[in-house]
Parts: sequence; structure tokens; C-alpha cells
Amino acid sequence: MEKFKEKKFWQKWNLTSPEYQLICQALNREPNELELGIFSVLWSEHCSYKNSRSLLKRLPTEASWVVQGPGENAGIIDIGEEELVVMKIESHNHPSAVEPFQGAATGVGGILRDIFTMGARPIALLDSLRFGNFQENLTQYLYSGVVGGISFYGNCIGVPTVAGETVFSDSYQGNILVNVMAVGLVKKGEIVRAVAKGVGNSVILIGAKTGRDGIGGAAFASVQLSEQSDEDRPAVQIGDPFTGKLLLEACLELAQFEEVVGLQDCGAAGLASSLSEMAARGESGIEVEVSRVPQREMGMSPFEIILSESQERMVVVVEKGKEDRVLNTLKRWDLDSAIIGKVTEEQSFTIKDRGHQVASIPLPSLVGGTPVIKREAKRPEGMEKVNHLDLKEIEEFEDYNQILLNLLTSPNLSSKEEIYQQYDYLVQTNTLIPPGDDAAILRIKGSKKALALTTEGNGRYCFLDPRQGARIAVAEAARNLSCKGAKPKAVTDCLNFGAPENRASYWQLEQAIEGLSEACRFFETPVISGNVSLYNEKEGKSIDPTPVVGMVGVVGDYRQVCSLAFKKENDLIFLLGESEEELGGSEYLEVIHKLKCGVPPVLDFEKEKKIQNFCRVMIEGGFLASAHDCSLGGLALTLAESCLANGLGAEVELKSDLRSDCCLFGETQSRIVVSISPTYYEKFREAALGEGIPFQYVGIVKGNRLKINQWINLAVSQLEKSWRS
Amino acid sequence: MWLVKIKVRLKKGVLDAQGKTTQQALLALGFHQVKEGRIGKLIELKLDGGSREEVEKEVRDMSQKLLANPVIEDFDYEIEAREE
Amino acid sequence: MWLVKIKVRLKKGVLDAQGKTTQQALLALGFHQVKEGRIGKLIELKLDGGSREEVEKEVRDMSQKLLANPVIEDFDYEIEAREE
Amino acid sequence: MKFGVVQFPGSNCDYDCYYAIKNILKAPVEMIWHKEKEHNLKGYDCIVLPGGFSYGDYLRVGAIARYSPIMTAVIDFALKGGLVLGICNGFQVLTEAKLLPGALIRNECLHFICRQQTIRVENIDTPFTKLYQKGQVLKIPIAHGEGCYYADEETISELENHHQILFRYCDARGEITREANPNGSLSNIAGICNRERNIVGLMPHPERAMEECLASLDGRLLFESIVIQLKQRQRRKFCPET
Ligand SMILES: Nc1ncnc2c1ncn2[C@@H]1O[C@H](COP(=O)(O)OP(=O)(O)O)[C@@H](O)[C@H]1O
Ligand SMILES: [Mg+2]
Repeated sequence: MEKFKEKKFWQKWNLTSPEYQLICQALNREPNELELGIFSVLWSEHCSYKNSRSLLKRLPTEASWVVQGPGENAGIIDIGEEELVVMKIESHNHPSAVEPFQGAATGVGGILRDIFTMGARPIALLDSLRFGNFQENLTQYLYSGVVGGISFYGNCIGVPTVAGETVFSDSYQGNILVNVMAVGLVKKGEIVRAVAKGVGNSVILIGAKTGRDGIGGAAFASVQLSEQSDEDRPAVQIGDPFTGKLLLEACLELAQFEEVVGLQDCGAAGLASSLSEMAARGESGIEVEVSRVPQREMGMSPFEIILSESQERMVVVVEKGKEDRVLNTLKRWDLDSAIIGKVTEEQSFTIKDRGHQVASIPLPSLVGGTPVIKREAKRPEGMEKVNHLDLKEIEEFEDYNQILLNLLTSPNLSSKEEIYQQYDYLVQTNTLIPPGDDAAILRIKGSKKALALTTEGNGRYCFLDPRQGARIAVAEAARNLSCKGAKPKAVTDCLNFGAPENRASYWQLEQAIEGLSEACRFFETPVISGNVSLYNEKEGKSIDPTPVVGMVGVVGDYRQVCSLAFKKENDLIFLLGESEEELGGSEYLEVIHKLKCGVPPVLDFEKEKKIQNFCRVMIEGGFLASAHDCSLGGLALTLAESCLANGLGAEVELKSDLRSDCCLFGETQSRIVVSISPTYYEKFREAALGEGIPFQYVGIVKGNRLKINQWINLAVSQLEKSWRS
Repeated sequence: MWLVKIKVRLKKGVLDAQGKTTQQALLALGFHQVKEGRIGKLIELKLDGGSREEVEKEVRDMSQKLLANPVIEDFDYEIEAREE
Repeated sequence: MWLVKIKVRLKKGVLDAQGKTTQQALLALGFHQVKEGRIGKLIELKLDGGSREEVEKEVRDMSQKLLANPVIEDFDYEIEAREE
Repeated sequence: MKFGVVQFPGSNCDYDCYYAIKNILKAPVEMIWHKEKEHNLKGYDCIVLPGGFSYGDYLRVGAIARYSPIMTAVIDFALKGGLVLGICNGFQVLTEAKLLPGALIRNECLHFICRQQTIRVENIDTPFTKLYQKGQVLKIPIAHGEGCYYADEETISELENHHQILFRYCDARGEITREANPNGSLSNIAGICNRERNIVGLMPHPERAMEECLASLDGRLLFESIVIQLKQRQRRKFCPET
């Protein structure tokens, strides 16, 4: 055993010397290789959140409708009528950087298992993607691989991918982000927990056979990518959506069985984490016999079996003596299964190999005992310079036609149809508003209700001011939902940042969490689940801090929803909210002037909420023909998109003393472009005045050209050509 | 003219879901002798000109760059000379 | 033990979109000599027992029934004896 | 009258079809498990093979499902004149089972494609299309990676001659154009029937176009055609004279 100490074996496993001391204390001896491996993956950032846990505590997690906050596989809210919504987001950044297709596919598989582990049927997927410079060959390769992988897995397993984001920016060059969110439905009283309890109960491993794939993957996700990572390649796992689908259906059947005590997916760190976490939640122990694990390959060691990250596996704890029905169900679904161990009283994780004990770890220290690391935060150098923007130095133009076309062609603003056409967004026949809008709307069969889903995150804003960027992400997500007619209910967040050892990165993380907390508290959208992905850097350069907000909202009556498309000639177009002279951090500045500077737009929480509420009430009343959130690319892009959706033109006259570029492309928050039939004009006006909502008439839906003041006059077909190019 | 056959296979240890499912289907059809099934790709290219050595170099190069995914796949190849 | 390699190819006349795209991708990568690209499947099976003739019959049978679709595909095969 | 929806491992539009028949059409329907080898499909009048990825679509789309135990009964049922509808993956299974001619191969664009698609009704002389009008343009979503219809020339001309092509991909005005063809299908074929007209396969998903809130109602008449046909058949059974 001494040899580990001498050779500092733990370093290979990314453990520090004090951590190694803690392990020795917990065991009262030195660990053997297997035990050390288990500690190392469970104490990795990926599994233990040791660097972020203290900060995550700041997030608001409670509300009367929250049934399950962070801590289980996914969060749950109650939306009434016995329906519960389950959701979670997860990153698969590092695996996707190494093997984009399989990395993204297994990311989808993993997040779906987190949902059906709880007994919920997955009804939707969302994908929030970040890539490097669009022109680079590497980007093209990663992009088509990732989209292909999501399409491969999601389509096959039959869960519609209904919304998401795709952003290209140099900051993600060599360090892409692949965040996938899944949403499910379960009836009240039918939730399954991920516990192991009841001494003597059987522990059954189900699904695919265990192979040598992905050993140490969780630890791998917690280190920086370096040139050397290429050699770690065999660590990629292969997704098998067909087995995933069988597993999904089988687990939803098992969830109905009384004798099923607990259900847990085998995700990162495989059996090591699923078994120990289940036992820890149940305040019990687990004893497992590795030779009983169905294996895909010959001669696997206990180490390999316990740490394998083979996909499409789950652990189920079943009352002793009542295993038959479970085993028969699995057989019916042609899934491998085996009783691999039992629940014990003593709170320890015991591993045997053909009867010989090969590891024994006290669970409280393994699962609960991760050292929390307090990092030092420091505002990055040079922020003053980055935040400086003098509009006087920015040239204004007379004619913005070409500029608008250039913006429409730019990869962040152009049509994303090429992506979402590869996803089956209609399977399950609930998709009322498909991808391409501010948020997706899914009806709930057998109910009048519908769900609205979106993801939001703006790395550029967060780079310029992480706290403000995070606040805006929440506000914008809520606005996306509100302008489809939904009431925002809860958030799942994915925090993509650089290495926490880097003080600037840690500062960004802290600031962003602060911003998320403030905004989620204000909008009463508690954070019910989430994921943290640190170490998103390559060769010391970290990505723009990118907190991604996944939000769910509820629509009372699925017939009262509103898409962004202009519907009819002569409908009146209004802008809710007011534009300010804000260009900092805008897409316009970056694309047209190659500037990534200034400060992100101001955000007035009260005003934001008021406008959102008003828009929602108008939709519920059936007064709006269209509504579209004004965000990336400003008012001009918002109007163009509403035109493009149905091929209708608009004649718009903006009355304002702002600079022309700010008018057109500024990204002032709290604005929504709506169109209404002239019949409802009076009602709308009265209501807006009554509520004190700032609004202005900007034009009408007309013809097949988009005209904005003397600045823009383009045929919609011309816009379309650029947008789709 | 050269005819090149490149065989791309999943590396050992990498899950071959297609192969496994196909093997099971064969068993179910009554072909009980089938002990293992693996499915790979067979890429056949016609190449112009050059010596066998040059062609071989090219083929290795294109396999590494595009035709096989080195993360999960291996490849080998055969080269035959062909009349036009 | 027998190792059987079954090569399944799209028939002439059936659109081989993948082959065509692969050829184009190779051209784009600078492999200008590539005149044609076709992509097929390589199915490798391990079979137990029997004589070579028996195995051959089985293989032809399973290929016709399941492994290849005669509407769009042709197949051929190689059989090698293998040590256990 | 009763519909049966076959569940293969990997089917994922089984519940969508079930829901559409039961809740929208309000017709009796049951699920049929693929492992039921002894099933004789007695009591069923129309069998639906739903979309999805049976057996993961591994090896070749529809190839493995074609040999699943229930298919013996389905083939028997079909050859005796029972109505069989294959949607998307179901269509692929039907061609693999040789109940329909031709094959479905990889989309020309090489990737999966999901979108609202316009198709033109080419023939209404089948139990599945009788309520449509010839030439009618329907909006029905597609969602597939391997929907490119292929058959040799002879087969195609036979399909033409016997009016077996039921749907073709078209543009919004009903023109059969290259651009309107999403997957490279020969002759823009989206759906066909057998010579006897009791077996139909199509790539678009009519079950996804049955409700007001789902962007199109155009799939409904297909199912309603079946119901009317079955009702007539039933009536004929009870009063043979009429
Ligand atoms: N950024 C976050 N915000 C809120 N909850 C989080 C966040 N990150 C992780 N969590 C919660 O911590 C728990 C552990 O997360 P994770 O290890 O990703 O779960 P799993 O192993 O099931 O994938 C989960 O309940 C998750 O919802
Ligand atoms: Mg989990």
C-alpha cells in the first residue's frame, strides 16, 4: 500500500494530498487501488461539486409548487390536476469535444435516464450548444457530429427535441458546450426515489452489459483538455438508443410496482456512484458481488466493472423475495438483468469478487464527506477596458439594408432550421409550437394545460458582466415563455465555466450564481435542478462564462398560445417596452464592427415582470395575433423574424431620437413586439394604459417587404435568402 | 486505375449495438451457430494513376483523416490494379 | 470455429448517396484521384461447428433472408477457418 | 370493427397511432405485442404498423422487425385481404416483408428530416384514400432518415400502370418537382399500395395531422376512409343483399 503514497498515485486520479489524507482517515488505513479509484471519481468536481457546492447554496430552490428541489436525479414541480413536471439539464462538453457524435448521443441518453429514473415519461428534449468560429473546419466537424448525435439518439428513443440554442463564438474554439435538458411528466404519488433501503433487499443491475468503456470518465470531465486528452480517447462511450428505449419502457413499468424500492441510473462513475449514492440516500449500505455483473468482455477486473461507464444501465432495488415480477418484466423487454448484491444495515459500500472482499468504504465519508473547497475570487484584470464603449467612435450608416442582410446571414442569427429539421420534434404528437419560436409549447394530453420550454444563455453578456448576464438569461427565458402565453414556473441551470483554480473564473462563477439567484428569486422561478461544468478551458484560455438557464412555464389553456409569426395583412404592430441607447455586448457590434465590449443592457426587474404579465394576459384573452421577444439582433431582427415566419411584410416607422443603429439593433431588455387585429385595438390600448405599460404603435403588417423608416426596405424573399443561406 | 477496398471496423471493446442486435436476430431465425456478429463499413474507391506505393500512402491518409474515426474505429485495406 | 466476412453492397443503379458524398468530401480534402466511392457493409460473424460446405450454405441462406435485401443489395462472402 | 397497433421493440409512434384512433377517431383499438407468435389477429379489421426505429433500425431499416414473431400473422392477415397500414418505419417493414414492392433507402441528403410536407393524392380508389379527392394537396409531416423510395424501372412502371402510387411529394401548389422531394424518392413517391389495394405504406405521418392544434387535419381522412370501408364491409356481412 505504501507504494501509492510514495508514487503519489492519487495525483494520477486528480486527488490532492489533503484529500488523500482524508481518505486514509475515513478508512482508518490506506486505500487499495479500487477504493482509491472510487474515491477519486466520487470526489471529482463532476460528481461532488466540491468547488461549487458552497456557491450553489445561494440559489433559491423553494416554492409552494416545488415537489423536489436539487438533490435527486431531477427536480419536480406540481402543475395541478395531479400532474408533476420533472426536469433537469446536463452538460456533455468534454466527451463531445473528443467524439462529437457519440458524446452528444450519450449526453441525450444520460439526461433522459435522469428523468425516467424518477418514474416520469420523458416528453421533451432541449439542446443548448456552443461552438467555435463557424468558418473553421473543426467547428463544422464538431457541429455536424453533435447535431447528428442528438438526432440519432433523441429520434430513435422517441422523445421530441423541441427547442434549444446554437451559438458560434471564438471563445468556444476547442471547448464546445453541449448542454441537454430533458422534461418529463409523472402523476402525483407515482414518483420513484433513487434510494436503497430495507436490509436484505436485492440490488439488481438492468439494461446493457458492462464493458470497458468510459472508465474514469467522470474524473476526465473534471480536468482541462490538453493535447494529451487525445490519448484518453478510449474513454468515450457509445450510445445505444434502441436499448435505451427498451430500458425506458421497462423502467416506467417497474416504477408502477410496489416491490420496487428505488431506481437509479448508472451515469457518470457507473456503479461506483449509483450504488453508493442510493445507499447513502437510504442511510443503508450495499454489498455487491462483481462477478454477477453481466459483462460484455472477458476478464474484466473489479476495478473496471465498478468504474465502467457503459451506457443504458440502471440499478433497481427490489424487496427481498419479490424479484420475480421485476426479472420477468425485464425479460419481456429483452434486457439483461442480474441480482448483483443486497442492501445492508451497516452504512458501507462493500465489494466482493467471487466471495472475497475487495473494497469496503464507509458511505458517509464517501458520499457526504467530500471536502468543500473554498476558492478565491478575483475580478479579472482589464475589465474596465473591456467594458468601455464610446458610441461616438462607432460609425452610423444611412442605409442599413446590407447590414441587415449581413446580420441575417451570420451564423448566430440565421435560420436554425437545418439543425432542428434533423430532430423529430413532433413525435408524441404534443408539439403545438415547434422549434424556431421563442419557446416550444407542448400540450399535455388529457388536460387543458400546456407546457412552455426554453433555454437561454448569453456568454458574451456574461463575459462583460457575469452577474448581469445571468440576470438577463433568467429574465429572457421568462420573457420567452410569457410571450407564448405561459407563466414561468421553475429553472434548471447548467453552469459552464473555466477552472475554479483560476481566480477570475471563480469570480465569474460566483457573480453568475449571484445573478441567477437574484433573478430566480424575483421571478419566482426556483432552481430545482442543474449541473455544473467547470474546467472548460484549453491551454489556459477559458470560455466565456456561460450559465444556461432552462425554464419551464405553464399555459392554462393550450388553445390560447401565440406564435411569433405575423398572421394577417393590416394587423397593427406594437412594441411593448421602450428602447434605450444600448449597444454594449450586442450581436450587431460583434458581427458588423467586430467589437466585443461595453456593458450588457440594463435590466429593470419590476418593469420586466409587468410587461411579461401584460403580454401573457393579452394572449390568454385571445387579443394578440403574434408576440415575439426582442433579443439578439434587436428590433430589426425581431421584426424580420416575424415577417419570415409567414412570408408577410411590414411597414414600420420608429419614432425615436436614438441613434439609428441603437433603434434597429440595440438589445434593450424588457421589449416584446406584438401584432393585433384592428378589432382589438381599443381593448389593447385601454388595458395597456390601465396597467401603465409603456407601448408604442410602430406599424402594420403589409405586403411582402419589410420597411423600417428610411433605413430598411427589403423584400421578405430577399431576407429569406440571406437568412437561410 | 486502382480499386481500393477499405474495411472500417469498430475497435475491440467498443460496443457494437448493430452487430449484437443482428446476431440476436440470426439466432431467432434459427441460425444457432452464430456466436458473434460485428458490423463494419466497406468503402470501395476507384483511384486514378500513381504507383501502388503512392496509392497506399493516399489511402492510409484518407482513412485516418476522414473514412475511419480513430476514436472508435480501426481500418485496413486492399489495393488491386484494375483495367480502365 | 469459422470466421465469415459478408460484404453487402448497393446494386448498380441504386443511388449511393453516402458513397457519392464521401467521394466529394475526399476531393474537397485534396484527394483528387478519387474517381468513384461506394459504401457498403461488412458483416463479420463467428460460426460454430459444421463443415465448410454446411457453413457456406448457412451463410448464403442468412444473407438472402436477412443480411442483404435483394431489391437493393448484392452480397458476397469469404469463409476462413479459425482456431477457437 | 377493431384496429390493432403492432408494438415492435423500438416502435415509438405506437402510442401516437393508438391515441389518434382511440381519442380522435373514437374507434376501438388495441396494442399488439410483437412476441405473440400464435396470434391469429382474429377480431381485428385493420392492422397498423407504426413509425419508430424497430430494433434500432440496425442492420437495415425494418429488416429485423420483418422477422419478429407477430409478422407471420400479419402477413397471413394481409394476404387474406385484411387492411394493413404501414406508417414510416411500418412502411419499411412492409417492403422488407415483400408485402409491398421496392425498398426505402437513406435520404439523399444523408440526414434525418422532420418537417411539414405537402403531398398530392394520386389515387383514391383504395380503402385508405377514398374520402380524399384525386389531386388534393395534403399537409402531413414527415420524420425519417431513410425514406427514399427505390424500385427497379419495371416495378415503378407496374406501380404506375396499376395505379398503386397513392401519394407523391409535391410543392404547395401540387406540382411534383425535384425541389419538393425531401429524400430523393423515385417519382417523388411518398406512399403506395399493393395490387389488391388492401396494404398501404407511406412515409408521412397521418397520425400527426389529426387535430386542430397540430397544424394540420389532413391525416384524418385517411383513417376515416378506413372506418367507412370497415363499416360498409360489416353492413355487407350482416345484410349480404345490400
Ligand atoms: N447548477 C445547479 N443548480 C441547481 N442544482 C444543481 C446544479 N448543479 C447540480 N445540481 C443538482 O445537484 C444534484 C447532482 O447533480 P448531478 O451529479 O449532475 O446528478 P446526476 O448524477 O443525476 O447526473 C442534482 O440534484 C442536480 O440537480
Ligand atoms: Mg442521475
